[in-house]
Amino acid sequence: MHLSTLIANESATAAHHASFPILSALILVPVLGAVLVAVMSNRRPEWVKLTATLFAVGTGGMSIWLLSSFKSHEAGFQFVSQHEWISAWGISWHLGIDGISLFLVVLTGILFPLVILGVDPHHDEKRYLAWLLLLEAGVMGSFLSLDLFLFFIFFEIVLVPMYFLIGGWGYDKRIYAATKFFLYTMLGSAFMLVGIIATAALARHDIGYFTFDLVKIAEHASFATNTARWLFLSFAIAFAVKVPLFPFHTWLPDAHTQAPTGGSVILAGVLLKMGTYGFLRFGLYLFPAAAVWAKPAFLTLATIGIIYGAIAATMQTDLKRLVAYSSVAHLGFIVLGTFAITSQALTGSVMQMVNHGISTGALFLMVGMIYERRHTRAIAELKGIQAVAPIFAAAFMVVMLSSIGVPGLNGFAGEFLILIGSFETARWWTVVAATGVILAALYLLWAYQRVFHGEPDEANSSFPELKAREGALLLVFIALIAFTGLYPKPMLSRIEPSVDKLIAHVEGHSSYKAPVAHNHPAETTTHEGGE
Amino acid sequence: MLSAIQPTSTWYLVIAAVLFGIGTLGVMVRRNPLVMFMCIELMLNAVNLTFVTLSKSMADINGQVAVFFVMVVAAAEVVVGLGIIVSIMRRRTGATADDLSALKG
Amino acid sequence: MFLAASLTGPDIPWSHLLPLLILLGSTCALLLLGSLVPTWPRIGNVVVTMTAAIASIIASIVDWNHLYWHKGDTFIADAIAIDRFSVFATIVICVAVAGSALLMSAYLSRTDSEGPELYALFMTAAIGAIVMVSANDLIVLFLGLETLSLSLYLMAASNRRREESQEAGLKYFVLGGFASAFLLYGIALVYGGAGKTSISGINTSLATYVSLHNTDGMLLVGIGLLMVGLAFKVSAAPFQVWTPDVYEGAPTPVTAFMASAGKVAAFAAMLRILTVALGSRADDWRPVVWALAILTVFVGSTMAVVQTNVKRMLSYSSISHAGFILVGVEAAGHMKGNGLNSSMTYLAIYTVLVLGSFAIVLALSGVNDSDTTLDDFKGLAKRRPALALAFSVLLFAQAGVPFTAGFVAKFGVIKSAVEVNSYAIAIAAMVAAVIGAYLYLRIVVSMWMEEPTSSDEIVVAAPVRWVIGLSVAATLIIGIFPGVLLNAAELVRFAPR
Amino acid sequence: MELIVFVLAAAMVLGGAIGVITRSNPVHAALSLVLTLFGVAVMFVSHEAHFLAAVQVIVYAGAIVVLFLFVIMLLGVDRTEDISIEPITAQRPLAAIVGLGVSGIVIAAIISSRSALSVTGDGIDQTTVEAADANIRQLARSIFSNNVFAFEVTSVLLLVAVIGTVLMARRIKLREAGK
Amino acid sequence: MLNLVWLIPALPLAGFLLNTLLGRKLGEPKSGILATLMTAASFVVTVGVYFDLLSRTSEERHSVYTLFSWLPVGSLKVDMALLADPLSITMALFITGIGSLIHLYAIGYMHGDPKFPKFFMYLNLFVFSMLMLVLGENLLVTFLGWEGVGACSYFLISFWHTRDSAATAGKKAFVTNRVGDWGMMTAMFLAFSSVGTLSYSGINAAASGHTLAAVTATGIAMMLFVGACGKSAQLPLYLWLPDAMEGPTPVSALIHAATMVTSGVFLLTRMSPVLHAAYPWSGTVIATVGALTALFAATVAVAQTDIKKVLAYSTVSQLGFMFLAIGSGAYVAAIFHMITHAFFKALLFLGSGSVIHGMHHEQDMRKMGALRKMMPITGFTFIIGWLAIAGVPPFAGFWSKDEILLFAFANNRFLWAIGVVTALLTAYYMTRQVIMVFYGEARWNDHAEEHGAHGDHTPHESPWTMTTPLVVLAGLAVVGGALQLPFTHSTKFLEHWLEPIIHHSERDIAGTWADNNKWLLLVFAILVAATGIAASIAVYAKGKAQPIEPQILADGWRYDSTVSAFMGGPGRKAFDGIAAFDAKIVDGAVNGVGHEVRTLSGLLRKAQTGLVRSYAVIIGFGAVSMLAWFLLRGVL
Repeated sequence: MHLSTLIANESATAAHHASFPILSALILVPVLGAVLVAVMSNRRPEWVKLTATLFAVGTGGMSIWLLSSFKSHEAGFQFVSQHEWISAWGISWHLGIDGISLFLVVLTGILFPLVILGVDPHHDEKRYLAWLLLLEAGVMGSFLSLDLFLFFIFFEIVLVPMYFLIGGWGYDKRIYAATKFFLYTMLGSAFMLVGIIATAALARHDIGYFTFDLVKIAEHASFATNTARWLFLSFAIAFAVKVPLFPFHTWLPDAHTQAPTGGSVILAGVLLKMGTYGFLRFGLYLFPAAAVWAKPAFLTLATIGIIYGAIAATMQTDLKRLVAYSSVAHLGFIVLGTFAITSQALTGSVMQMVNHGISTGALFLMVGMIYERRHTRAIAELKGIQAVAPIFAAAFMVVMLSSIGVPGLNGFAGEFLILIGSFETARWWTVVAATGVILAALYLLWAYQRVFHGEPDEANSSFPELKAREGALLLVFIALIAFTGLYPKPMLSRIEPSVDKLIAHVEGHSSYKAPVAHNHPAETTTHEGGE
Repeated sequence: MLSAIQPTSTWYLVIAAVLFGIGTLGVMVRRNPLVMFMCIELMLNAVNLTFVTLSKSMADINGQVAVFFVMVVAAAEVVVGLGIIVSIMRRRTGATADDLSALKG
Repeated sequence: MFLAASLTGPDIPWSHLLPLLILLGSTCALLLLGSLVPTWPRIGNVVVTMTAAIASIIASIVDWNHLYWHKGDTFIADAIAIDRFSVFATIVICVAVAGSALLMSAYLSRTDSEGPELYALFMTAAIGAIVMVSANDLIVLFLGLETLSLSLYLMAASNRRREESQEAGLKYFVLGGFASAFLLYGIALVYGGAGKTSISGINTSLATYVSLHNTDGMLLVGIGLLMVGLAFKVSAAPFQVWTPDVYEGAPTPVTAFMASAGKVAAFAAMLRILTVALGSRADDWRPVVWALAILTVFVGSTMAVVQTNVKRMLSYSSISHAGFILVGVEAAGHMKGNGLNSSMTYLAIYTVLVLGSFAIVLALSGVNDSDTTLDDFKGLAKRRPALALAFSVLLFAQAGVPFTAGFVAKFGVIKSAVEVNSYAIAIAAMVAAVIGAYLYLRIVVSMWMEEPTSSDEIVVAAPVRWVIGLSVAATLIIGIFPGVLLNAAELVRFAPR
Repeated sequence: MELIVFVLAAAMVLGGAIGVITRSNPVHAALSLVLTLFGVAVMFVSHEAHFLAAVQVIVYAGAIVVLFLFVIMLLGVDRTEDISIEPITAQRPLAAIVGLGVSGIVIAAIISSRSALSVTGDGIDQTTVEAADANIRQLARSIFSNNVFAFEVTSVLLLVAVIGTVLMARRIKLREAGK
Repeated sequence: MLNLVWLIPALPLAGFLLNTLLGRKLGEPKSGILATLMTAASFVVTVGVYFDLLSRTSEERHSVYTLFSWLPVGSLKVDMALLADPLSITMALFITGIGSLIHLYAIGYMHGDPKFPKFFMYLNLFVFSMLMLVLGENLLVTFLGWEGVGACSYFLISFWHTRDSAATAGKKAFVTNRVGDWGMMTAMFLAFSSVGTLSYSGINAAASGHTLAAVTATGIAMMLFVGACGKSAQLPLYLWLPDAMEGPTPVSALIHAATMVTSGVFLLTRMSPVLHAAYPWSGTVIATVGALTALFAATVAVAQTDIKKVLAYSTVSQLGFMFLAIGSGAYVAAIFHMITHAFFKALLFLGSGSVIHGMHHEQDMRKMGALRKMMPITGFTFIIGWLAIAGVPPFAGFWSKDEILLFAFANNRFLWAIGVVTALLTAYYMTRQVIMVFYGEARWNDHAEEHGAHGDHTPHESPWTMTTPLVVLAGLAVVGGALQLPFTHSTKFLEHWLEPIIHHSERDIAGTWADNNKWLLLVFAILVAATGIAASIAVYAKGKAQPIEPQILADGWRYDSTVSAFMGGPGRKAFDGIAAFDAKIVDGAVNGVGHEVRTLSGLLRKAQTGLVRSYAVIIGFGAVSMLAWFLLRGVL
């Protein structure tokens, strides 16, 4: 078909075309960095590190520039760039950003340089950095793609660098963990690949030509009810594994625990978000009616995940594993918010993706620091660290409180929005899910008590205090935690328009109606409530 | 009385099928590679018989042409096959097909 | 005399036969030079072979461009069909010849063997393969198949210093002959059912007599026997049993050739027979291909899981790949599908991958061609990082990781399956691919995440390096810009019936 | 008359075949093969495929089987194979099932299509059908005109056989004698 | 002054931040002085705001100061806004006032502690959070403070974190509080989903305007009550409060007696229109829980030997009284009692701290006695506190407790009876404590050798920084009752002051029997208190009867140990079970699949025998199966 002309028309209507292809640069600059780092000589390691840092910081800088020039209160995609790529299959290099993906991109942009600067891999640094940069490109690509095929390949390519990072720089059971991570996630996406193709093939009827373009399909294609459900499920499996949603989560504790610190930070910080982001972008947006249909099931799984993850976390004996399970619980909240489909819940979900990235990322960093110092992650072997390293303990405390969801810190803002939004459409799930906040306090405080409180024994009494570099690194995280917690408005005002547009899209394509503002509350509540 | 019964094409085809079956069986039960190879020849002959029978019943010469080519193939195969067998047997006299099982799993 | 006079032979389209003629001429020339010129240098063998292969590729490309406007036709009294399908396959086969011959030169110089015979066999095998892919007559196809097979039997058994090689040769020969008999019997019965041996003729005949009666039994059992033979050649489960043993035992360059050119020819024959001759019987054979595909992907990937020999692993992986191509074949049975194109794309890409992969195996396998266990690959990243990286790229490509050619291939067949609503088979194939990925990961783990067991220097001969380099480059280029290949494959069509 | 010929030929074919798979001495098996080949030749004759019958006897029985016998003698593998033992578990019953299965299915298919075994092909040239060399002429005409390409391919096939013989017959130095 | 309301929380926050950054540099005592000054300054501002409010008519005593928009998403509009009205300023007054005193006291008490600056950092943060709690314009800002005080309470209870018991107590407090927080969050969700706002004015307007369905109101009220139970240590969530005594004594006084634990009472008062709109049984539930808690804790206090534990249970008991008041619709009485309780309980705690300080960190009352002479100021002020809590007129506690009992009588005589019994017990155990600590024989000499290492073990009076707050609070405990005297309409100052907040929901008992005979009840209450005191004197001073201190009471009816046993036993087993389920079943399934594939691979591998004839059979079988399919297709 006349794909090129169609694209040209579309580009013309898409008014905000950046003259500089910033989104493509966000993907290609790290790739370039990775290649450069890989071919550099190993004789001058500091040059290698410098190069990697420059590329990561450059990418981060671009993402922050993106944030500053992003038009808030605008729901559509911005900075769109679209080029033909594989025309034989109707695939184009179609990138764009909206409020939902903006902060994930920024988070990615920020997190990678921090990891590169803050965490030493101890061996084979050159290779490590190359993989890390490649990983960044993959993650960026996943968040920026507006083409199903493009999204899938970025979604999938991420496995390779992560696999090498876990397998090459991880701990004793790293190969098992890396393999499990790779195969499990790949299995999930196996279904999605079939789903993607089927979506494009079936959408052809409505669109008139074969294309993988997300926006085209979402806006113009209509699937039969049952078809849409199957398609949705095929996508959902991939995302559920990636998130991970109970009961598809067991790759995560292993991967997180065995990954090197930098890997864990990235894994928790941004990789898991590819799943939750996927639910929004490719679940709700592509198959609104099916998503509404599947709502109860996913709400249930999310709720189970919240409680179950927390309980499992409570009983862990390995600090890193505990944090890993806490991720299962936290991501449960995000999925809960996603499937509640209200303005607050969805905004909260998007926000919580970022928040979880920051706070869990910081937790993993600190667990890594503990390991550096003590060469163990076993809770039983740690004791009384607060007595010898109060500043470290204080930093851990702040991050932990954010993770628990204490108001004023970022974790609360997202979690609360999710819950208050979900309550309107998923009342009983929310009530149960909210008990997760009790459990979160339980497992984290218990762990904190065992690790930081008490009289330090001999092994722990020489626990070194935070070094300047580590302190600076954590300060960035804590600043982000505090700022987002106290003043989330700039973030919310950028997220919300896109979320509202998404909800309107869901409403327009399904029987679902989002709750409206309550002018006559008495009528709506007479038959409900009363705990 | 018996002479009143004319063997039809089907009869020949059935004989060919049985011959093919016997050949198949032979490949599976014989251990001497040469004999296994003979059994493959049996199978080829069954095919030849089928071709000729069909050629006759359809009055089509192509069946016979096919048999001609099959015979050439059989000859070439025999040359190659015996070449391989000879080269093996020269090193391991009396080896049966069962003895050649270093590659497995 | 009078016989000759009354004969009016068919026209011979010499230009279309150029690849065949080049290869045949080179074979004869090589044999003559090798036996008659006492000072014939060893390198001359590979030069002649490479020249022939490249010349054939060029001739084919010229032919391709010619066929860009003419959709192709059958020639020599319907004996062969020269169409974009056959030319595409010819090019792939010649690429395989070129690659394998390069590997063979390294292999032979290492094992200190000589003689032009092996190169000649490469070329005769290629002739057989090309005849197979362009055959428009079941008898011609059978002759091509036998030419290819006999060459392969001989090549497999050619390393007479290595017992495994001879065992492989004999196993291949016995089972190959067995399967050929089935195939031939199938031809006979199809001949009985349709009255023809010509592929396009059978198509016409089956379309003309919509015989609701009686010959169906013979025809269908004939199709079944044909498919047994073809399934054997493409190593579809449960006819794959010979593959691991033969691939492991055969000299590595030969394995590479069997896995590439051999597969291309077998699948091309299968595609032509099933879709052209038996297209009207697709309802009968599609379920069988469906079952074969699922069985093959699972058997291939599952059995690879516990292997410890890399060469054997790759042979199991080749079975799994055959399953994937069968997915495309299944889709090709659907009139609207483009399974044909995706299968051919897959074959082309797989040829590239398999040449590169076996080149690396060859590089490491040592003088006696047997150092191919996982242990031998341990710590390769520390010994030869570039080699490890190259192998990783090829392995991940085989696993179907994006931005590699392997992904394009897998995506293509899955796409063609999904487009004809064969969801179950697509999902099964993808799930099997995950199981199969374990195999590649194990090799990657050995290379990158374990310590070397030996510190011997690994010498990679220049030809092997060339093959590896080109194959990795092609893998990545096709993976990132598949457009050229896909556009070409989109044009692949059979001659009009 | 035809019946008698058929029965005799069938007996030869099947008897020979059974001989091939049951005679423990390879020489005997080869001789049984000859019996089968002759039987098939007889059947060719009764189908008026005289040329092929002749080729069958000359090439098959005369050349191929002799080649077999030659190899048997050359390698000295004419010792009897103990057929009473089957080292592989359940091999024979399974083999029997396969053999019977293949035969049975094909026979069933043939019998189910017996009434339609007269699809006319290109036909045999009626003008020469009565001539003594009619069969040979037709065959030749077909081979050298319509099937000329196949005929040429057989030359490659034979070339392969030649190369194979050269390759396999070449003496090699066995460097690692033990292996 | 009203637009300076933001300064009230800002000053302690500034103190917190300054101490965070400079605390170590300032060191002792400067960081403590800084913190104290900040709180005192906040008190001054609060007084200014108070007078500003006082100068307005009662309708205008409502001012919202919006700092910024906090969580604006869709229809949810949550501002970071402060509300200055009589209730919040009342709370702020005694928070900052008592807070300043306790800060001052802590300078003396924490003398010599290596983490002196950190302590004041936490204290300031606490004051800030508490002020946010009471000044919040909407439930969410309150919740910010609510959780903030919880966190600070956690920090401060486990201040001496190298002590395992302190660490455990801190964690317990936080987690138990979180149970309550769950209730409060649910209440917020329900409020938002039914009213569409979280602001107090919006929700209360809906409740008083009858646009809030009774069932929803009940839901909100009950969930708020769950929250209040957690924070205000009511049954069954009181567990953490006795353990919280692990914290330094100023903390116990400030957080676990005067301020934080009363936030539940505050919240319910703040949301009184919703409680009013709820089904009547919800009030009964609250009152019953309150009364039972009061009684329960009082019985436990009778048998405690730890000087602070007695006060802790006493606090639980008094909080129960406040909830009895709330449940009976006596919001003014609840607030009144909250204020007087803040005075005398802070006094008692600080007094006990002074005793502990003087006794070199000895907390067992059995090792005290006759301290009156050694610590005259402490002893004198403690006795005033005792009289106040025991319900002796004209001390503050008498008036407030009597007001509650009055409403209780009007509401539910059975609950009134429980209240009376509790009052009796209160007088009894407090007298017991005073006798054991300040009268009788000096038993601390018996244990001299235990303190030998410390050198001088003679109890001594505390420094002025500690005694000054005692004196001030003692004065307040004496006159505090003046806030609300039942004599005439005009002496009910607090009732008038709080009218704008509670006028809808305060129960009107005018004309009931109780109101008509309130003097009778008053006299009866005096008798009850006297009886309690007399009985205690008879037992502990005169030795006329054996003390009744069954172990079960000392163990708090074994409730805590039962809960712990459950948590440590079946609860932990269940958690372990889920963890094991995850490892064995969920992960086991994943690994199991992997294992099965390997097994299958091994099995299939067996078929790959290497024997060419086996291969032929396999191929043959494949062929037969395929042919069978085609035959069936052809023949059938």
